[in-house]
Amino acid sequence: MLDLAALAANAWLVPLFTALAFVIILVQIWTGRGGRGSAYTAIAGVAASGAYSVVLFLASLGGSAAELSRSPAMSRTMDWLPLGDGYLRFGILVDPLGAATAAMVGIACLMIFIYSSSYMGAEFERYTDPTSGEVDRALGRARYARFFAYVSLFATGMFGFVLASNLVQALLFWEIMGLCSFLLIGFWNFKPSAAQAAKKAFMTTRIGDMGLFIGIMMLFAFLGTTDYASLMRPESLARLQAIGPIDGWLSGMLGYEVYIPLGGVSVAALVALCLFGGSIGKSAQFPLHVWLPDAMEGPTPVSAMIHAATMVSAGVFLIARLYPVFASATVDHPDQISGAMYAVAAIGALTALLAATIGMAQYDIKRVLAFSTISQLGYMVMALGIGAYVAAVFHLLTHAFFKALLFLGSGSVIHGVEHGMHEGHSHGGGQDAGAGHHDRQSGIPGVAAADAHDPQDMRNMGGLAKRMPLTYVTFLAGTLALTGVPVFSGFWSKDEILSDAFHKMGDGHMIALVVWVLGTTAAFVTAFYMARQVFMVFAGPPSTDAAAHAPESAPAMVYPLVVLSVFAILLGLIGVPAAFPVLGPLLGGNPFHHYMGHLLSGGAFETHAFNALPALASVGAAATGWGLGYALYGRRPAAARSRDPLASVIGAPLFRLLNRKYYIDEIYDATFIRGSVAFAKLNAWFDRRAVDGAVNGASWLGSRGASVNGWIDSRIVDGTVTLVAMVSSELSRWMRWLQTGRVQQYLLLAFVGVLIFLAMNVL
Amino acid sequence: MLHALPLAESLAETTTSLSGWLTGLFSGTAPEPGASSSAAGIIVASVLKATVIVLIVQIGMLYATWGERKIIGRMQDRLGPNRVGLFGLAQPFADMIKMLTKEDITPTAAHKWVYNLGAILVVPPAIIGFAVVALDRNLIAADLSIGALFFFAIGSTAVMPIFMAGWGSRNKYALLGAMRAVAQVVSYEIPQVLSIVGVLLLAGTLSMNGLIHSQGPIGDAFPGVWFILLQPIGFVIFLLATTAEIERTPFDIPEAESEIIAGYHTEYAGIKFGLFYLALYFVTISASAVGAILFLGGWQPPFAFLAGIPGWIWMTAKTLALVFVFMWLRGTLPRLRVDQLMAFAWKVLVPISLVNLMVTGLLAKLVAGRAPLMVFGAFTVANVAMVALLIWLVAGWRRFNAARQITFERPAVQAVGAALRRGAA
Amino acid sequence: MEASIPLWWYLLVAAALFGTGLFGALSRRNAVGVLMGIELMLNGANINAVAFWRYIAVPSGAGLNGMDGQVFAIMVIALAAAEAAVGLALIISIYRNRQSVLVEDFSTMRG
Amino acid sequence: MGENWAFVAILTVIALTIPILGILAAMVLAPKRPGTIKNSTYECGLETVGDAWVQFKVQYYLYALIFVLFDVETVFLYPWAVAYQSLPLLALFEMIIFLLILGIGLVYAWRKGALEWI
Amino acid sequence: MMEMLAFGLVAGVAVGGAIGVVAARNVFVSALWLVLSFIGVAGIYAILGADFLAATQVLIYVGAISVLILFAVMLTHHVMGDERSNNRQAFLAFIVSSSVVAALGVLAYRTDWPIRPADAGGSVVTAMRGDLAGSSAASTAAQTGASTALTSTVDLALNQDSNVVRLGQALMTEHLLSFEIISLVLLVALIGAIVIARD
Repeated sequence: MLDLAALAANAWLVPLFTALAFVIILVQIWTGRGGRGSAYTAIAGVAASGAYSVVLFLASLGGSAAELSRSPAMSRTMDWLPLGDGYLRFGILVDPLGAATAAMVGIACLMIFIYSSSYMGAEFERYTDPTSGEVDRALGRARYARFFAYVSLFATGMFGFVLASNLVQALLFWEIMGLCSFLLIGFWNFKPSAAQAAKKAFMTTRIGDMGLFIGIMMLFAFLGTTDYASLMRPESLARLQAIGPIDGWLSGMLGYEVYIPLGGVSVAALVALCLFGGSIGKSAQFPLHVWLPDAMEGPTPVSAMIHAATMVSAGVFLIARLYPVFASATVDHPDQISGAMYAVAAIGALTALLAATIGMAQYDIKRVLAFSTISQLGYMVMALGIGAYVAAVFHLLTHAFFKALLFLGSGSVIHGVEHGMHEGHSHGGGQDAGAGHHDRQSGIPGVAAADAHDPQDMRNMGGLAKRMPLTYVTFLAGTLALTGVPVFSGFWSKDEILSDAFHKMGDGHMIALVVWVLGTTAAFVTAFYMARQVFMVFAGPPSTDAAAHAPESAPAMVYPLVVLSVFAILLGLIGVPAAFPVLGPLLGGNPFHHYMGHLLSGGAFETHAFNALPALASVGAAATGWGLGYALYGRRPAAARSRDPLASVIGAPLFRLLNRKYYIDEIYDATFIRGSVAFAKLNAWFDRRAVDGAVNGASWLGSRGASVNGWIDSRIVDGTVTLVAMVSSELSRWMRWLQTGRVQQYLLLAFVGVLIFLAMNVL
Repeated sequence: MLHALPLAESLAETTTSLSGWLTGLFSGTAPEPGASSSAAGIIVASVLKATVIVLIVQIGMLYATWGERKIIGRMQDRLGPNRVGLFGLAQPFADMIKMLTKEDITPTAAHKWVYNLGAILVVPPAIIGFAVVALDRNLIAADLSIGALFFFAIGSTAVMPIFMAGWGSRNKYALLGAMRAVAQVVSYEIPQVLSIVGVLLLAGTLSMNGLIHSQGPIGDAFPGVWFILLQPIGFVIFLLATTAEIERTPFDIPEAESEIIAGYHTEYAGIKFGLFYLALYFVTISASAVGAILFLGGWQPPFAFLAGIPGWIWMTAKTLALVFVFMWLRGTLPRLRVDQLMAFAWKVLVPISLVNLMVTGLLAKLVAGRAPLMVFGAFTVANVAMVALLIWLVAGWRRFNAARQITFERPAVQAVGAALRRGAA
Repeated sequence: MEASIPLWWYLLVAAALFGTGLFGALSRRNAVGVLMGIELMLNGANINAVAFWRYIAVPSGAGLNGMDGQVFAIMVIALAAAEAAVGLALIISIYRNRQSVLVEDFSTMRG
Repeated sequence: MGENWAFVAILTVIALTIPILGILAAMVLAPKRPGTIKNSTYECGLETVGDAWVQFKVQYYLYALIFVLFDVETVFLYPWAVAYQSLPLLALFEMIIFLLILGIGLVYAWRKGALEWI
Repeated sequence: MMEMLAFGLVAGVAVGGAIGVVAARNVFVSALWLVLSFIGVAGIYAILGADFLAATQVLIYVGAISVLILFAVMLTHHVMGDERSNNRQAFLAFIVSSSVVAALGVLAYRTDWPIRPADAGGSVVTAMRGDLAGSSAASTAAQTGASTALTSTVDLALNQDSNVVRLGQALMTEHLLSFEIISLVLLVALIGAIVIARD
C-alpha cells in the first residue's frame, strides 16, 4: 500500500507544483513566449498536484483512516514567524477532511484548466492593435498566459488553504485566493462592469475576512496558539470554554481595558461567530452574497472553478475544519446545538431559500447558476449549523463537481451561442443587422430587456439540445444531480442533510425544524429554476438565429464535461446511508461516513436509523419542481412568449422583486455606500474648517513670538558679548606684563610657586 | 749620572735612621680597628707626619734639580754644576738663596689677588699628592681607600693656578701661554687616567697598599706580578702623559723659551717664579713615585728571595729610576709642535689606551685566579699582538701620507717631477 | 669621633648652598654667573642625596647594596658637567652673535 | 679612615703655608725698588698693545669641553675597574658599549676637526 | 667632637664660597670662589664617608668644570666695564631664595628622617664598616660572592673597606640602564656643544 506517512510528510509539494507553474508562466510572459505553452504548463502543474492529492486521498482511505483522523500526519513544520516566546509554524496538516477536499480540488481544477485552455482561445483574436487596426496577437498571447498564471496561483492558494496546518497560514492562502478571484473576475478589465464586479467582490469578501482575522487574533490572544492540532485538543477547547462570558470589559488586550458592548456573549461563541463572518464573506452567505452574481463577469471557467467548486466552498471548509470550536460553544454535550451553531444554521437556511427564490427570476444563464451556488452553500452551512457535519462535507464535495459541470456546460452553451451570432452575421450578411435586430422586451416593467447581442441571456437561446447534444446531456446530468433526483450524487448528499435535520427535529431542536422546512422548500424551488433553465436553453425551437447556428463546442471543452458528469453521477454512491434499503449494504455501509466521521472529537459518531420520510419529501419536492418547470417552460417555445410565464403565475411585482434580487444591492448602495460617501464629505469639511483654522492661528502666534525674540536678542545677547570681549582684553593686557621673555623672571616666579608649596608644608 | 745614583743611595741611608723613628710615629697612626686615639693626638701626629713629608720632599726636590742639571750636562757632554760645594752638591741651596733674594716684581696692571694667589696655589696640589705615596708596608701618610683616584684628582686641580697666573698677570702672552698650558695639561690627563684603569682593573682596588700587595711576590694577591709586565703599553702611555702633565720636554710648550717668552709665568719673578719651578719638581717626584707604585710594584722586591731588603729601599730606588727617565727624556728628545702635541694626545694615546683597556678587561676575565706565570704569559702574548698591530697601523698611515704628500705640490713642480722620472726610467 | 652629626645639619648646609645658588641664578646679569648659580644648586642637591644615602635606612632588599644615593650623586655630577658644557657653548655662540652676555639681552627668541 | 682625611686636611694647610712663608721670606730678603718700567707688563720689550684679555679662538674651549666629558667618562671607569673581578663577564660588554658610545663622540670630534689645533 | 669641628670648617668653606660666587663683582673672581665652594662640598662628602664621591667632586668640578667656566668667561669677556653684576630683581630674588632656604631648613629639622639604626654611635667610619660587613654579607648573596671573598683575602692591614667596589657593583647591575643612558647623554652633549660652539 502507499506509505501514508511519507506521502503526508511531503504533502507540501502539492501547493508547490502549481506555484512552480505560476512562476514558469510568469517567466514565459516576461520572455514573450506566452500562448499555448503557458496553458500546458498550468495544466501540467495542476495535474501534478492533483495526482499527488488524489494518491494521498486514496492512501488515507486505507485502514489507517481511523488513526489518521485522530493524529493527523503533521508533516514537517517550519519556523516561519518569530512570535515572542515561540515561532508561528508553517506546515501541512493531512486529515480526512483535508485529503478529500484536496483530491476534489485537484480533479475539478484539472478539468477546468483543460476546458479553459480551449475556451480562452478566443483571447488571441480579441485584442486589436489600436494603431495598426489588425489583431494584436502578441497581446492576445500575453493575456492568455496571464489568465493561466492567475489560475495556477489560485490553485496554489486553494491547495495551500486546504492543507494548511495553521490558521494564520490558512489566512495567507485565503488571501491569495481572494486576490486571484479579484484578478480573474476583472480579467477583462477593459469592460467597466468586470472591473466594477472585481472591486465589489474583493470589498465584500474583505469585510468577511475582517471577521475571520479578528476571530483568529482572539483565538491566539486567549489560547496562545493558532495551530489546528493544538486548537482541536480537548483541553484548549475547555480552556476556551472556561473563559466564560465577557462582562463587557475585556482586559489583557495590550494591558488596558477594552469595553466590548457584547455583554453576555461567551467568548467561545464570539470567536466562532467572528470566524463564521469570514466564511459568510467568502462563501457568499446572506448578508455578503451580493458579489457572487456580479462575479459572473469573469470568464466562465473562472466562475466554474472559483465561484462554484473551490473558493466559495473554502468558507464552508473553514467552518468544517474549526467545527469543534463551533461545537464546543455548547457547554455540555457536543450533541447539543450551541448558540453559535444556531446562528450558522439560521443564516444558512435563510440564504438557501433566498438565493433559490432569486434564481427563479433570472434570465442570465450564469446568474441563475450563481444563485443556485449560493443556495447550495446555504445548504452546507445550514447542515453544519445543526451538526450534520458529515452530510455537509459530503454535499460540499458532490456540489463542487456538478456545479462545476453546470458552469462549464453553460460556458460551452455561451461559446456556442457566440459562434452562432458570428455566423449569423457572416452568413446572413446584414440580414438582421438593422431591422431584424430587436430586443425582446421582457414584458415586465423594471425587468431588463433581453439584449440581442448578449450570448448569456437565456431568452436568446432555445432548442440547443439538438445543436449541442453532448453539452445538453452533460448539462442535464448536472441538473439532475443538483436537483436531488435519486441515484444522482446531489440526492444523496442533500437528502443526507435533510434527513439529519429531520432527525435533529426529532430530538426537539426547534432550529432543526426550521432548517428542514426551508431546506425542503428550497429543494423544490431549486428543482423549478433548474428545470426552467434547461427548458429555456435546450428545449423547444431556437428563439434566435444565433441559437439556431450554435455549433457543438470543441472536444477539449466537451471531454471535461463528460468526466465531470461521471463524477456528478457516481460520487453520491460512496455516501449512501448504511440503512438505505437496497443500496446501503451493497455499497459497504456508507464508507464516506466512516472515513469522515472519526474527525469529530467525540469519535463515536453514532449513525441514526434510516427514516424514509425526509427522503420521500425531498424526492417529492424535486418532482413537483420539475413538473411545474415543464408546465411553464417545457411546452411552448420561449421565443414566442412575450412575458415570462412565471411572472404570470406569481404576478409581475413579485417577479420583478425576485428579478431585482430583492433590491438588496440597491439597499446596500443606499445605506453603506452613500453613507460612507457622506461621512467622507463631512470629514473633508471638518478638516478644512478646524485644522486649517488651527494652523493659521499657530502661524499668527509664531510671528508675534518672533518679534519678541528679536527684541530680547538685540538687548541682552549683544550686551553680554561686548562684556566678554572687554573682560578678555583687560585680562590679556594684565598678562602681557608677565610675558617679558626674561628667563630669570620666569625662574623667579617658578620658585615663588615652590615657596608657596613649601610654606604650605612647613606651616 | 752614575755617581748620582749612589748619592741618592746615601741620601736614602740618612733617611733610614729617620725612618726608624718615623715608622714608630707612623705605625702609631696605623688605623687598627677600634683604636680611637684622642682627637688632639691625631692632629699632632698628622702635623708631625706632614712636616716630615714636606722636608723630605723639599730636600728631594733640591737634589733633583741638581741631579737633573748634572745628568743633562753629562748627556750633552758637559760637566754640569761642580763649582759650588763638593761635585756642585751645594748648587741647589745656592739657587734657593738666589730665588729668595731676587726682587719680586709685580706688574701694576696685574690683578693683584689673582696674580699672587696663582703663584701660591701652585704648590699645595703638588705636595698633597705625596699623602698617598706608600714608602713601605705600613709607611704611608694617608692610606686612603681611593689612593690612586685621590692622586689624580689633586693632579687635576693643578690646572687652576696656571689659569690664575696667566690671567692675573694681565699679559697677552702670559694668558696665551696659560691657555696653551691648560689645553695641554687637560688633554694629557685623559690618557694618563685611562692608562692606569687597566692596572686598577687587575688589582681590584684603588688604595695604594692594595695595589702594591697585588703586584709583588709578598702576599698571595691575584696577579702577583709587577703590572709593568702585564701592562707595558699602559706604562708607556702613563709615562708620556705624565711628562706632558709636568710640562717637561718634549711636551714643554707652555714655557717654551723660544716661543712665548716664559709662558704663563712671564710676569713672575723671584720667589713666585721659584714656587712654580718648585711645584714642577714636586709633581715630577710624586708622579714617578705613583708610577713606581702602580707599575713597578712599590716596595715589592722583584723576586721573593730579595724580600730581605726593606721595602722602602725598593720604593726609593724605583722612584729615582723614573725620575732619571724623565730627565733622560728631557735631555734627548726635541720639543713637539703644538698641534702635533695635541693631536698625539687625542688621536693616538686615547684610542690606544681604550683598546688596551678593553683587551685587559677581556684577559682579566680569562685568567682570573690563575698562577702569576700563566697570567704573565697570557698578557705578554696580548701585548705583543697589540704592539704589532700598532706598528702595522702606523706604517700603513705613513705610506698613505707619503702617497698623499706628492699631490700637494703645485702642478708646475709635479710636471718637472714627472719629466725627471721619465728621464730616469 | 663620638657624637655623630645629625642629618639635618647636612640638609641645612645643602639648603644654604641651594639658596645662594638660586639667588645667584636669579640675580646675576652675566649668563655665566647664572650658570655658576645653577652649578651651586646642583651641588646642594647632591649633598642632600649623599646625606640621605649615608643616613636613611635602606629598605631591605630594595637596592642591591643600598648605593642608590651615591649613584644618584654621580649621575648628577655627570649631568652637571654635560649641562655646563652645553650651556657654556650656547653662551659662547650667543656672545658671538650678540656681542653681549647679559641675560637681559636674550629676551627675544628671534634674530 | 677619618684620620687619613684629617691628615690630608692638615697636609693641605701646611702645603699652603710653605709658599706663603716663601713669599714672606722673599718680601723680607728681596730688595724692593719698584720702577714704572720695571712694573710694566713685559712684552718682549715692546709697548703693550690693546687689552690683555683679548678675544681667543673657540679652539681652547673645545679642548676643555671634550676634556670635561671624557673626564666624566673616566670617573665612571674607576668603580667599574675596581668592581670588575666581582662582576660577571657581562660587565665587560656593558663597559665596551659605554666606551663605544663615547668613542663615537671622539670620532665625531676628530672628523669635525674639533681636535685640530688651529 | 673633632668630627663636628671638621664638618663646621668644611661647611663654612662651602657656604662661604657660594656667598663669594654671588657677591663677587667680577665674573672671573666669582668663578674662583665657585672652585673654593666645590672644594668645600668635596670636604662634606669626605666627612659623610663617600670618599669616591669626594675624589670625583674634586676631579670633575674643580678639575674640569671650573676650567670650562673660566674658559667661557675668558671667551665671552667684553670690555672691563662691568658696572652692575646684579639685575633689578636682585632684592626680590634675595627674599625668595632666603625664604626657600628657611623653609627647607625648617622642613629638614622638623621631619623625623628614618635614620639608619646601624648608625647608633661611633664614627662614621665604624658605622660604615659595620654596615658594610653586615649588609654586604646579607644582601650581596650570590651575585657578589666573589667580592666578599675579595675583601676577606686582603689582610686587614689594608684599608679595604672602600665602598667604591659596592658602587661599581651597583652601577653595573642595578643601575645599569642609567649607566648606559648617561653615556648617551654625554655623547649628545659632546656633539651638541661642538656643533654650537664651532663657529
